[in-house]
Amino acid sequence: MSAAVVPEVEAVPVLSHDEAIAVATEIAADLAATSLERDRDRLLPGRELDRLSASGLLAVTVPTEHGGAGLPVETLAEVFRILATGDPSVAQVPHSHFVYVNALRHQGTREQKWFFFREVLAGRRFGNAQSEVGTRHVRDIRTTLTPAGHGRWTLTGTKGYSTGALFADWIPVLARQDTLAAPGTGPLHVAWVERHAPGVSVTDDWDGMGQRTTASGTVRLDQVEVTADRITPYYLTFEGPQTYGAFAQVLHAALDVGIARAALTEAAAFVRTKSRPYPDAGVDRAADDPLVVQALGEMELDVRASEALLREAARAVDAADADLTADSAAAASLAVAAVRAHSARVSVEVSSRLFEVSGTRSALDSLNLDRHWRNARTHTLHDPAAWKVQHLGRYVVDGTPPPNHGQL
Amino acid sequence: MSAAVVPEVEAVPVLSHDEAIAVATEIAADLAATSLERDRDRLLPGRELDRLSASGLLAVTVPTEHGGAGLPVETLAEVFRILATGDPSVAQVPHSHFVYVNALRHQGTREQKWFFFREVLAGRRFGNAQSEVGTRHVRDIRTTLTPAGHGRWTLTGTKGYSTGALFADWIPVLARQDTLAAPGTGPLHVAWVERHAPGVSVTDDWDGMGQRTTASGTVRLDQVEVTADRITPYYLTFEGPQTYGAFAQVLHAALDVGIARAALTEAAAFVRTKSRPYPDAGVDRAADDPLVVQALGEMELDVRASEALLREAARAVDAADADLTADSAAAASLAVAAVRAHSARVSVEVSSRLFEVSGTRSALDSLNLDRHWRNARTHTLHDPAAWKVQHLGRYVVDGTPPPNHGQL
Amino acid sequence: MTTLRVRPTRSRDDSATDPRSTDWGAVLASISEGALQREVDGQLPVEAVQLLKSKGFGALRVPSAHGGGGLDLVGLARLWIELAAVDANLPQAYRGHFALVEDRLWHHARTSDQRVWFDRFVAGEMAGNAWSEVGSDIDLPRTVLRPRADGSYRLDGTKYYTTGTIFAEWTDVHARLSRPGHPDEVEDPTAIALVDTRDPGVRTIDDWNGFGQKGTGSGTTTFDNVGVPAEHVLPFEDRFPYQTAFYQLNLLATLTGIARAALRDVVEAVQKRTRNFSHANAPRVRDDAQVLALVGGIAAAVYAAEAATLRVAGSVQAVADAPLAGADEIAALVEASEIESSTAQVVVSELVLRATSDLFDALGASATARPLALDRHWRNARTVASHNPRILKARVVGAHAVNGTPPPYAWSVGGTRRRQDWDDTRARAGDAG
Amino acid sequence: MTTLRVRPTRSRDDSATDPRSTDWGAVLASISEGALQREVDGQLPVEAVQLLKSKGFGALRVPSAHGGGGLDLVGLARLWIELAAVDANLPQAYRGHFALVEDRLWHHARTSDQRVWFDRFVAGEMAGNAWSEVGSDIDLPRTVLRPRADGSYRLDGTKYYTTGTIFAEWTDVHARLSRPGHPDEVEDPTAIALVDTRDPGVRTIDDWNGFGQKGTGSGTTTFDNVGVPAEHVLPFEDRFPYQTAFYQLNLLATLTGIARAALRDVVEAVQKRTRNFSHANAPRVRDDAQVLALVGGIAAAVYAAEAATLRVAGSVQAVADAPLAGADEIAALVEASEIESSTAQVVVSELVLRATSDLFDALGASATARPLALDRHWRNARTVASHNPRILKARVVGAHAVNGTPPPYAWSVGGTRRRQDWDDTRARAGDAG
Repeated sequence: MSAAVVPEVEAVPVLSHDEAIAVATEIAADLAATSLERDRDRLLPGRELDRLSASGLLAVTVPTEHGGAGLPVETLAEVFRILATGDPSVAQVPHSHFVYVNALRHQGTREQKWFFFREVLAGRRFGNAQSEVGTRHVRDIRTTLTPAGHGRWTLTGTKGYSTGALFADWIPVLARQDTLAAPGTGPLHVAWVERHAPGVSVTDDWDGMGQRTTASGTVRLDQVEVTADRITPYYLTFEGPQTYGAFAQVLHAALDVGIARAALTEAAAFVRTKSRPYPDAGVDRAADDPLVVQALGEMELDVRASEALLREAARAVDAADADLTADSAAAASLAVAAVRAHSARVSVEVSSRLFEVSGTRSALDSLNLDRHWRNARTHTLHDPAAWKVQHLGRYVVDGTPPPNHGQL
Repeated sequence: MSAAVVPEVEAVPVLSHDEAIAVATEIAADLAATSLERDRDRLLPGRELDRLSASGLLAVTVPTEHGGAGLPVETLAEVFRILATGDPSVAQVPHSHFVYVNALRHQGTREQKWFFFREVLAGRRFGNAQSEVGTRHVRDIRTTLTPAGHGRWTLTGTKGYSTGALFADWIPVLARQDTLAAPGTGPLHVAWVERHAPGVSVTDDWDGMGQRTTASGTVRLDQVEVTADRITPYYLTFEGPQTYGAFAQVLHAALDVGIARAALTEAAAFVRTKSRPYPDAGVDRAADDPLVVQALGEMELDVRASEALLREAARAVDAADADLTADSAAAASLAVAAVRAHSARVSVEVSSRLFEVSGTRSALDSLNLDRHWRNARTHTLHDPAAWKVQHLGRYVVDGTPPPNHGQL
Repeated sequence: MTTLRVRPTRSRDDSATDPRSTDWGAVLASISEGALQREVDGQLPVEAVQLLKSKGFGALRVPSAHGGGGLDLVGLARLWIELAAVDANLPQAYRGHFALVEDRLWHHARTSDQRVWFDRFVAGEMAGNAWSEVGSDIDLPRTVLRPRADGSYRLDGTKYYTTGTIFAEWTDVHARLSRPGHPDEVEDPTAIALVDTRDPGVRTIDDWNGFGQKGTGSGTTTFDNVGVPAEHVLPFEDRFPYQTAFYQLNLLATLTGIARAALRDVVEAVQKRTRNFSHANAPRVRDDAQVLALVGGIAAAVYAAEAATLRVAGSVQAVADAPLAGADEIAALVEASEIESSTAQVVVSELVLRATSDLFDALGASATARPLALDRHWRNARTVASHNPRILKARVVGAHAVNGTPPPYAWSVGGTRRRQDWDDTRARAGDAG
Repeated sequence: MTTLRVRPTRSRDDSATDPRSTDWGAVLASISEGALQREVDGQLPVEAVQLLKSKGFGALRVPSAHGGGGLDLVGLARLWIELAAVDANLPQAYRGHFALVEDRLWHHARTSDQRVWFDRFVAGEMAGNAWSEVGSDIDLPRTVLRPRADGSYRLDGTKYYTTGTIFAEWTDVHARLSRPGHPDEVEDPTAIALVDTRDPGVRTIDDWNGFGQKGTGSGTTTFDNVGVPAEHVLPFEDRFPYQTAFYQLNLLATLTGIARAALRDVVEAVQKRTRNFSHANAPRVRDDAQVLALVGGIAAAVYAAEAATLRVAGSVQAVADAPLAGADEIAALVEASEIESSTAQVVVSELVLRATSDLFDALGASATARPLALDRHWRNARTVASHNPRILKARVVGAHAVNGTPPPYAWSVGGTRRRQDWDDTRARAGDAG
C-alpha cells in the first residue's frame, strides 16, 4: 500500500445525504477551475483523488451495519453527476470503486465484507481490471485463476481500459476460476489483488481524445498469488434478478449528465461574458439575441430531461434493491437504459451546440472548450447507447425484459 | 342547471391518490377504445364527461377543509396524463374546471369557496370563457362588468376557444370590472355565470384539425346579470408569487405527454400485430427488425423523458404551493416550462414517427392513426412552446426568473 | 368513394397543344386555384388532369422530333416539383404514365419503333398503373392474360392502388401469361399488358382510403374479359431497367413539392398574422426573430430537398441516355441511380416531414382550423414517405457504402424481383409477347 | 507557432503544369497520404500546397485561352469538396487566392486587361488574404497606404487571420488610403493592395490557435514600409460583387468535403471492426443493421450537402457569367446567390456537424484513440461552421422569404458594408487607385 496515494487518516467522515451533496458541490467547483489544464496537459489527478477519499465521498455506500453511511443510489448518482460537472475524468476514476463496493455487498463473504468495507472506511480505493483487448466481445474473458494448492490460486492475464487501477489500493480482477481439467472455461470470479503486489503492473497507456485523465491503463497480472478468501463469485450475481449492471450503468449515465450540464453552464457563461452579438441582430449583448436565448433554452430543457431521467433511474435501482424481483430489476434496468441513451445523445449535442451559441471566438484552442464534446463523445462510447435503445424498443413492442447481465 | 349534463348524484366519491389513479386508468381504457370514432365523426363527449364527474375525479382538488380529497398537483397531473392516453380531447375539457377550482382556492371569498366547492363535490363542472378573438394579444381582454347598482353588475362580451363551456354548469368569465368613469380599463376579475343563465349562449364552432371534440366554442354574454358575490379578483393572483399559471400549464403538458404515450402504444401494437417486415430485412416479424425496434426504443426514451419532467414539474408546483416564495414559484414555472416545451416536441415527433415504424398500411384513413399527430399538433399550439424555451434560456444565460403571469 | 372516369377529351387526331409552347406557369396557377377546395371537399383533380392533358404534359418526355416536349429528366423533375407544390396528387397520378413513356422511349432507342405510342402521348392520352394485387406472390399475379384464337389475348383480374388509372385512357397491367398446354401456373411467365381503359370490361373505382394524397386516383381496377392485341403484351423482362429509380424520383419530387407548398403557405400565413404574444420578440409576427428563423429552416429544407432531388434526376437521366450500352454498364448505371435515389430519400423524407410539421410553430392555434387544411402537407408527406421507409433506405445505403451490397431490386412498391439481363433482351426482335 | 514561409517554387518563366492536363485523382491521393500525420503533428500542409501550385490548381479558373483550366464554379466547387475530403485545410487556405482570381476575371471581362495576373496564376503564384484587423472599424482599417513621391505607395500595418498568406507569393490587403492634405482619417477611402509577400517588409507567422482547421495558415501578417506600385492599389468599390457568396461557397465546399472524409473513415473503420457486442444484431459489425443504417445516414448527409453546395455554385456562376449586365440585374443575381448560400448553410452545417459526431456511434471506444484523430472531422467542421452561424443564417433566410429583406452585405466574416453601385464603377477606366 503506497503512502503516496492513501491519505493519512484513520477513518474518513461518514456523510449524510446533505453532507455528501455539499461536499461534492464544493469539490466540483474546485475541479471545474482546473479541468482545462488537466485535460490540456494530461495531468493525472492523484491529489484530487486523495481529496475525494479523504472527504468521505468514496465511502458513502458502505452499509450502515458495517459502520458506513449506507446512502442510496439516488444520492450516489447525484454525487457522481455533480463531480462530473467539475471534471468528468476525475469523476470517472472512482466508478469501479463503487461498482466493487456494490459487488461486495452482493457477493462478498461475511469476512470479505468486514475486511474490505473497513478498507474503504479508511480511505482505500478499489480499481478495476475487467475488459480485455482483442477478444471477440466484451464478455469474452481469458484471464484465469489456476489452482496452486493449499487454498491458493495463481492469477494471470492482461486487462485494458482499467480505469482507476493506477490510483487504486486494491484491484479487483475479473477472471475465470479454472480447474486443471478444463482451462479457460471456469465460472467468472473476482480476484482481489493489492495494487503493488508482486506480479501486478499498471501502465498508463490511455490515449483517448477525451476523458484524458481517467488513468485507464493496462493491468498485467503475471502469476499473481491470490488466496481463496480474496476471491468472490462474480457469476452468481447474474443467476437471479440483480441490479449490479443497472447500478454501474446509472453511474455512467450520471457522468454524461454532468458533462452536459458543464457544457451548458460554460456556454451560458461564454455568451454572457464574451460573445459578441451577431451583426444585424439588433441587440447590444449576445445574451439578448432571442435566437441565442432560444438555443440555450433548448439545451436547458434537454439537460433537465436527462437530469430527471437520472433521478428516476437511480430511484428505480433503489426500489429494486429494496424489493428485488424480476420485475423490479427489469424496471430498474429499463429506467437506466433510458437515461443512458438519453444522456448520451444530450451530452454530445449540448457540448457541440455550445459553439453554435458562443460564436467564432469560442473555437480558440486556448479556451479548450472542445474538451466537453471530446469527453462526451469518448465516454458515451464506453458501451453503445444503441443497445440501450434496443432494450427499450424490445420492451415497448413485445414486453421483453432486458437481459440480465452486467451491462444493464 | 341542466339535467342532461349533471349526474343524478348527491355527492361524488372522495378519492385517495391510489383510487384516483385506478379510476383514471379504467376510464382511459374505455376512452381509448372509442376515441377513433369520436374524432372521426366529431361526437361530443357528453356522456364521457358525466362519467368523469360521477367518478369523483373532477373533485380531487377540493381542499380537505371543504370536504374534498385535497390531492396534490402530482396526482392531478398524472390523472390528466392517463386520461389523455385514452382521449386527449375528452381529457382537455375539464382543464379549465381544475384551473378555476384552483383560482377559487387562491382568490375566492370564504363564502364563494363554501358555495362552489360544494357544487364541485356534487358533480358540477366549471367551463371557461377567457380568450378573446381578434384582440391584439392574448392578454388584451375587452369583456366588461359594468355596475348596475345594488351590488349587481352587467357582463357583456364574446369569448372564443371556450373549452368545456358547452358542458359546464358554471362558466367563469374573465372580464374587466369597470367604473363608469373609465370603461375598458378596470382590473381583471372572474365573473361566475350559470351556463343557462339569461343572456348566456354557447356555440359549438370549434373546427380544428385535432382535439376535435373539446367542445371549445364561442361564449356570448349579452347583458348577463352578475351579483357581487359571484365575482373573484383575478388580478390579485399576479400581485405576488403564484403558481396559478404553472398549475394550468402543467395540466396542459400532461395532455401532450399523454398523447405521446398513446401514439407510442398504438405504434407498438401496430408493429406487433399488423406491420409486415420490410423486404430484405431478413426477419419474419416487423417487431424483430432491429431498426424498427431501435426507432421504438428512441420514441420510448423520449416519452419517458417527458413523463419524468412532468412528474418533476408537478412536484415543483406542489413544493411551491407548500412554501410560496418568489424563488419557489420561479422554480415551479421553469420546471413547467421545461416539460411544456419538451412534451410539445415529443408528442409531435412520436405521433409522426408512428408511421415510420408502422409502414404503409398504417396510413389508411379508416385506422385514423393520424389523429394522434393532429391532436398533438393542435394542442401544442395552445400557447407556443417557443416562449417556454425563451424563459428557460433567459434563466440559463442571465438567471432571469420567468414572468409572473398566467401563461407560466 | 368516387366512381367517375375522366374520359379522353378528344380523338387522337385532335392533337393537344405542343408542350414546348405551353406556358406552364399559367397552367400551374390555374391548377392551384381549386386545390385547397378539392382537398377540403375530397374531390379528385379531374379538371386539373384535363388541363394537363390538353397542354401536352404527358408528352413532355417525347422527343421534339415526334411532337413532344423533348424534356430531360432533370427538367421533368423540376416540373413535377412545381406541380406537386400546387397539387401534390398530380405528379403521383402521372407516375405510371411517365413510366410507360420512359419504357417506350427506351425501346424506341434500342429495338423498335414506338411512334404509335408517341402519337398517343402527344394526343394527350394518359396511362395509369395496375400492378399491385393483394396477398398474391409478386411473381405469380392472379390477373391473367389468356391467348385467344386470333392471336390476341383476354385479360381478367383485379388490381389495387391503380394510381392514375381512373383518369387515364390506358393502363399498364402486370399479369400472368397463361399458356395452353402448360397447366402449372407457377411456370407461367409474367407480362405487361397495355390496356385500353375505354374497353367496357375495364372498371375503376376510387376506393383509395389514405389520410393523405387523397386525389391520386389510386383506386381499384377490375378487368372482365378485356381484349388486348398481341402487340400490347410485352415480356416483363423487357421493362425499362431504371423503373425503380424512376418511381423513387417521382416520389422525391412529390415530397419536395409538398415542402415547397408548406413553405409558401407558412410565408403567407406569417405575413398575414397580426396578433403576437404580448411578450414576443417584436410587435409584428413577421419581424419576430424566432418565427423568421423557423421559416428560414423550412426554406433551407426545401432548398436541400430540391437540390438532392434534381441530382437524383441527373443520375436517372444517365441511364436513360445509355440505351445501347453494354449490359454491365447499364447495370452499373441502374445500380448507381437506385443508390442515389435511396440516399436522397433518407435526407429528403426527414427534411420534408419536419418542415410540414414545424410550420405550425410559426403560427398560432387558429392555423389548425380545418378549412385551412394546413395539415394536408404533413398528411401528404407522411403518406408519400411511407412508400419509402427511411429505416429501410438508410440500411440499404449503408450496406452499399460498407459492403458494396447492391440495392434490393424493387420493381414496385414493396416487392423485389430478379435482376434483368439486358444482353438477352437486346438480342430479341421487339416487344411483342 | 510556426514561422515558416513557403517560398515560390519557380520563377514566372518556369510555368506550372497546365491544369487541364493534371490528373487530379493522383494529386489528391498524394496529398491524402500525409494528411493524418500532419494533423497529429500539427504541421502546415506545406508540401501539399507546393504540389497544388506545381499542378496548376490556382489557375483552374483562368480561361483556357490564357493557359488556365477554364473551369466553371461548379467544377471548382466539386474539386474543393474532393480536396477538403483529403485535407480540409487546403480549400480554405486557397480561399483568398480564388477570390483574387475571381476579382481579376470580373475586371478582365468588364473593363481592363488582366493577363499579367493570369500569367502569374498560371505560373503557380498564389495569393493569400489580409483583411481582418482586431478591434478596428471595418470602414476605417488601421493598416495604411501612403502615397510616395514616385506615384507608388508604402504599406504599414498588421493583419490577423491572414488565411493562406503564409503559403503565398501575394496577399490581398484591405487598407486605408491616406491622402495628403486630408487630415480627417474618417474621410479616407479604403482600397485593396495586392502585395508581393517576397518584399522583406512582409512577415507572416502561423499563430492561428483554433482547435480545428489547424493547417489553413491563418496567421498574422505585418507590413513594415512595404512598397506597392500604383497599379496594385485597387479601389475597394471595384471589388467583384459576389465575394460574399463566393466565400460562403468555399466554406460550404469545405464542410461538405469534411463530411465526405468522415464517411470514408467510418466506412473503413466499420469494415475493419471485428469485435461486436455479444448481444448485437449480427456477428460481424459490418452486417449489423443499426451500424449500416447509421452509416447510411451519414452517406445521405454527404449526398445532400454535395447537392446543395453544387447548386449554390451554380447560382454564384450565374453572377460570374454576367459581368456586363446592368446594375440592377447584377444586384439581383448577387442577392440571389447570397440567399442561396445562406440557405444551403442552414442545412449543410447541421448535416455535416451531425455526421462528424455520429460516426463514432458506429464504432467502439477504441475509435477515440488520439493517433486516429477521428475527432478532427468534428473539430474542423465545428470551426468552419462557426464562421457561418446557423442561428444567424436561418433568420436571414426567413426574413428574405417573409419580408423580402436583402441579406446583410458581409464583405468578410463578421462585418457588413454598404452596397456597391456597379453603374459607377463600370464607367471608370480601370483598377488603378
